[in-house]
Amino acid sequence: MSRFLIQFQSPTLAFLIGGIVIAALGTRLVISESIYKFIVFMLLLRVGLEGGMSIREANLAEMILPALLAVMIGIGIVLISRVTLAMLPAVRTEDGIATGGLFGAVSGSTLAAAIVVLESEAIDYEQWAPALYPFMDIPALVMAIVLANLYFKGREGTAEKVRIWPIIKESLQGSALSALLLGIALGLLTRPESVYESFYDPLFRGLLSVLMLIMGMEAYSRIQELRRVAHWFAVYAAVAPLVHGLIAFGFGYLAHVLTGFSPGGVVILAVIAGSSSDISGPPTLRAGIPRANPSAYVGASTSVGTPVAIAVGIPLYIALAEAVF
Amino acid sequence: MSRFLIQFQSPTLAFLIGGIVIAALGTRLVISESIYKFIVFMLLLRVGLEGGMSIREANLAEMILPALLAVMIGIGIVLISRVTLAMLPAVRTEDGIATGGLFGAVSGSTLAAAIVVLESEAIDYEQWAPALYPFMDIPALVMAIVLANLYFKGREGTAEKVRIWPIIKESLQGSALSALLLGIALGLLTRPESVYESFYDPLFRGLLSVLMLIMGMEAYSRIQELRRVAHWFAVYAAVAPLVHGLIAFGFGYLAHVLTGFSPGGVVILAVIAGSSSDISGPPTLRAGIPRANPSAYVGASTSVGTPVAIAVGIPLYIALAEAVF
Amino acid sequence: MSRFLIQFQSPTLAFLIGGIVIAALGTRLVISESIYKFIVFMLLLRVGLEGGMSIREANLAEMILPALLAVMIGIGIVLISRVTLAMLPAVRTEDGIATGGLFGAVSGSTLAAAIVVLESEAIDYEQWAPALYPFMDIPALVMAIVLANLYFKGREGTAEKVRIWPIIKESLQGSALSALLLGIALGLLTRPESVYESFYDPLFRGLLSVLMLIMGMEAYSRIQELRRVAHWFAVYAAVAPLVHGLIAFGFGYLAHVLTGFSPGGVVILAVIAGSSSDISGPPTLRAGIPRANPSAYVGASTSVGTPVAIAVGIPLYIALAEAVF
Amino acid sequence: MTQQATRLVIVTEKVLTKAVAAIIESYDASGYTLIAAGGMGSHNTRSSGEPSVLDHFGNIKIEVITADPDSAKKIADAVSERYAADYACIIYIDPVEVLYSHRL
Amino acid sequence: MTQQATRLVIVTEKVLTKAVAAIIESYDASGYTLIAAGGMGSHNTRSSGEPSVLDHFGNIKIEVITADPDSAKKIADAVSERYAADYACIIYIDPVEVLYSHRL
Amino acid sequence: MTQQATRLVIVTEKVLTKAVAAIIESYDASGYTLIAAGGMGSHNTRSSGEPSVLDHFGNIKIEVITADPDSAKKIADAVSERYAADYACIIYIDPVEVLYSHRL
Ligand SMILES: Nc1ncnc2c1ncn2[C@@H]1O[C@H](COP(=O)(O)O)[C@@H](O)[C@H]1O
Ligand SMILES: Nc1ncnc2c1ncn2[C@@H]1O[C@H](COP(=O)(O)O)[C@@H](O)[C@H]1O
Ligand SMILES: Nc1ncnc2c1ncn2[C@@H]1O[C@H](COP(=O)(O)O)[C@@H](O)[C@H]1O
Ligand code: NA
Ligand code: NA
Ligand code: NA
Repeated sequence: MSRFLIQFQSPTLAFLIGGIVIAALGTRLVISESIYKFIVFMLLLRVGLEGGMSIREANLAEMILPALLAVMIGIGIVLISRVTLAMLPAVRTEDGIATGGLFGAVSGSTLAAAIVVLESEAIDYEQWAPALYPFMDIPALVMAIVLANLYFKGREGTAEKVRIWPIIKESLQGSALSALLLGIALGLLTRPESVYESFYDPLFRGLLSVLMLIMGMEAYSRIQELRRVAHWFAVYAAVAPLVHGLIAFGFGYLAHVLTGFSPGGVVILAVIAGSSSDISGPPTLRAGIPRANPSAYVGASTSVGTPVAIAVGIPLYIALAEAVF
Repeated sequence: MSRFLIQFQSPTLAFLIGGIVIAALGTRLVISESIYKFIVFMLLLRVGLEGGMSIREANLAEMILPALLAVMIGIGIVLISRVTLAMLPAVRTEDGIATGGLFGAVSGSTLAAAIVVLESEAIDYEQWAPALYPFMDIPALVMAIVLANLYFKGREGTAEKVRIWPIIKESLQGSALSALLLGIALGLLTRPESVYESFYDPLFRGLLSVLMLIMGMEAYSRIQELRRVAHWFAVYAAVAPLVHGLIAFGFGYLAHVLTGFSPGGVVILAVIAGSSSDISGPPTLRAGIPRANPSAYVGASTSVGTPVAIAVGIPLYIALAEAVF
Repeated sequence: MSRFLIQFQSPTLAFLIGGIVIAALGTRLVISESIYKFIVFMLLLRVGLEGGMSIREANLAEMILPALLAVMIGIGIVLISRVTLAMLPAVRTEDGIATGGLFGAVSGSTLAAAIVVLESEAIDYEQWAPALYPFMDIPALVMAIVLANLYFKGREGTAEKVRIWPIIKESLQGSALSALLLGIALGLLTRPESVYESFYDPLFRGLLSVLMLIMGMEAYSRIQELRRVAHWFAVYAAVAPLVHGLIAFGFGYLAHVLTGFSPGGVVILAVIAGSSSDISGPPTLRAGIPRANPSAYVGASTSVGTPVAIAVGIPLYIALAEAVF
Repeated sequence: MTQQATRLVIVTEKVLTKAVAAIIESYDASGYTLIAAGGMGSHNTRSSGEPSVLDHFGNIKIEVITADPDSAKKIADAVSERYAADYACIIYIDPVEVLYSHRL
Repeated sequence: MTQQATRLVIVTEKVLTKAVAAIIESYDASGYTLIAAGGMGSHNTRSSGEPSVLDHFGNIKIEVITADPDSAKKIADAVSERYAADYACIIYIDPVEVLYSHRL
Repeated sequence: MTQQATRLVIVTEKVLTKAVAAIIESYDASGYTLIAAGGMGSHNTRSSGEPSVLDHFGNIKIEVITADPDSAKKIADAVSERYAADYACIIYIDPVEVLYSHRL
């Protein structure tokens, strides 16, 4: 419990809540999209660089099992949404599936927030753990688009055949994954130590605090959109992050027992499972499931999903890790 | 005198003057509005955070007298403009009142510049002193809008009743005050020390230097607008900052004698009195006194008022403080 | 050879190549124009500040010969293009001249990249060396515009008299030169040490890495434009930077023998000769030689010229300097 | 569903965006489109947001397509009555033919 | 070279920019002009890029001038058929007189 | 004060903004409106300032409302004569009805 209290005073959470509060009070403070995107770039490049530099000597065979788990969890989350949210009578099936896709996908900002907490609590994790991101993100988005098309086909017999490779490519080309993978490649293949230490690393926490403020303001401003759709989206968005995170924690625990996956790595797996995409996912879904209503899935993810994933999810998994390991 | 020479070489002033000079030489250098706004946000958040963290143990009862003084000074500045500038035959009354409102209101960038100088000269001040900002800013804007409406009523009998609460709300929601108050709240209620020390504080001086460059360029580019209105606006803008600052210095001195208000605090009170709003004030006045000509008040404040307040006002009050305390 | 290998792993080059690669892979990562321009401003201000602070005690008479050489080289590069590229039958004469002008002009980002390499290899250079920039940049642009007008006159007898002063003014007012000269002035005349050390210098390498990423992405995205014009532009763009750099190296060597111009200074002279303008040059040429096709000269410079100048030129001149001095 | 309609264009100061949008909505227009603009008129030069970093008074161009020319005129009257005296403003209409819209 | 022509205007979601541009090019239009826009329509409020930092769904206003009114209508049909059901969209035409263009 | 007028639209390269504005002012137009634009025409693709960070050649759309159709044509002629050969450019006019303006 005291972990949660302390957590609420941590910059990450404090700025997130601060953003929600000032948006609720009607602030005219605006941080422009160009700055927002640059911050996301800086954070994910930094996460990637660190991962890339650290895995130069890592045994990447260790990564196979967690990566497989990430794929399974990403697909699983969408399947769960298909038989829960998407089945509710008040919810259009395609909206439910798209929402499941977004919650199966991964949020770079939530991942960065978790890394800051792990680092400040000195909890170790495999340095390739952030690289699990695409292994969960892409399968979830692909699965959602495939399921939606199957649904349309079943209903109308008109859906076209889904081509999977373009969706994967589109995901990899998204700005968040591009920055993360670029960072990994640069860290692995070149010597970016000097700029990492003088620039990307020192600015990491501060930029994250600004990003959290933006996410908070954004969360509040999207609530109105969420109100226009079925309340089930809000319910799903509040519950799903924790359910997904705990499921992933369970699988991660299994990997810990089987192959020695570290507690910190298990937390990261849980965090990316509990997070929902806020940058790259929405446009991919807008193009892949055009009939789904973006107000439903973006509203659910940004307004409720991400705050829950950060404010409740991250401290929960860390507390759990300290309890069970 | 040598203080002024040294001051002119300080980064704050040097960049301000540099901005004026390159603008006068016709530079095509542009720093975009999104960067400008982000810098203002970073500076005021930093000022707020520091204040908030420091006042956790402060005796806020001490703040009552200076806050009352700030309110009085803010209102007084507008009243003075009403019976001076606004009375001149060449000046439309509503333009004079609006200009008084802007000069009664407070400039976040001037405040930040003063804090850098105080810190580099190791002059102590009460950490809540920057929080005097809204106590002067809001009453001044409200007063100006009320006076303008009284004037219209007297002239035409048509003005609507002025509702004061919306003006206060509008002021508090402005981007500069939002950032400052958010910083205070985060500093007071949460533990932002890690990001303060790794991010907001180290970047403070550098970002201020960029802001000063922008203010200088802006000052020059507004002079043309100022030229189109009565010359009295330029005269007022050159004299008023120092008159207001000295009046505030006098009241601050009184508070020093009565309650031990620190010399640094007195300087800050003088600086915010001498400053004129450049971010939040103009739109509030544009909405509140739509018939006033923005070229008059924005031109006066940005082109002349702010450079005088920074280049002459800040070193003047510090020199005075060293002389009288 | 191993210098080149190491160089390819340096952040400067690694980010440049990284940018090319992710652009080729179709990334949707975008760093906005406002951030790009701000980075260029920060880098050139930093280069200028350092130069300005260092030359306070320098013997500027030393600068005369290298400055003369810079002027000669700038003009010479354009003359060379006039009798090579612009003479080719597949190339419109005005396009060839404009391209020569752009390659005679100087790139601030290439200069910044060279400075980072020199500093990290602890190679000394005269602190006024970056100030050679305008001495090469402006004559090259003026020369290109004059030559183009002479050509039009010869062909049609219709060209107007070229007025040179407006071109010089236009160049000096460009954003890159403005920032560099402002930095020099501030460094020379004021005391910017505190912000230089706390802000401009620590961020220098990191911001350069971001800029290199942008330049890489930009290089790739311009290749298509380059494809639409004669292949000779690509050939010229690949060869000219090194030819120009080596010519300048030769002249610099002469100055070394005659007046003791330092090896690092010679490298800088070669780098600015080998670089081609990417910010201020294109608009000046667009206005000065409106009939030239910007796809030709911008494409040649951005897609091929700058990558070659950075990736091959800089290590080449340093290796040469170590060999001959 | 080709349909004759009236395009109403209002160019005014950015600060009025919300107020004008509210007027438009109050007249039951089916929608509107907003475009950032700069310009020059009787109230001096205004920037398009680019040059002057402190320009709080950039313009906005608001376009409303209405099936009924009268509602266009009513919106124009309401805006000009309330704001035109004190703010930069120009308003014009232009007949267009709507080829597709979700509703009009 | 004054010439009667048709101005076709499509306001839709920014994500469709490339797709709509491809359709326009496939009908051999001589060019088009793109303008960032925000708006309100049957699909809720959309921002002009300014307020909401996470707005992936800003609008774009695409203008195409064609010499032949038919090709304008064909482009409109192609766009509305393929995208109008699922995306925010309004399309209208307006006769104009072209005073200068490199080709039409 | 409803008044028939001519809307002149010039889409050209951003570098020409000042020059075209000067021409417009020299013909005593009462004002003009500027809008950032991108586009495709005979001079290849131009960006709207968004995608390509080094794009110095974005477009600008300039609109001028004139009471007198002739001054619109004169402005168009002056611009096209001086710049159209070398720069990306399209110019058209469109009759509109001005409902409000401070002066025209
Ligand atoms: N004749 C005109 N043609 C086009 N736009 C105009 C014209 N006059 C005014 N405007 C636009 O309307 C805004 C307000 O005009 P004004 O109220 O005259 O200052 C200007 O900033 C321009 O954007
Ligand atoms: N009546 C209208 N007038 C002007 N623009 C409209 C109108 N209706 C819709 N729009 C624009 O078209 C976009 C899509 O409309 P909709 O498909 O109805 O959501 C809106 O976001 C507006 O930018
Ligand atoms: N047919 C057209 N329809 C709409 N805009 C056009 C058209 N042709 C050209 N433009 C615009 O005018 C600019 C210059 O065209 P151009 O001179 O043909 O390169 C283009 O970048 C477009 O913004
Ligand atoms: Na997830
Ligand atoms: Na004040
Ligand atoms: Na060169």
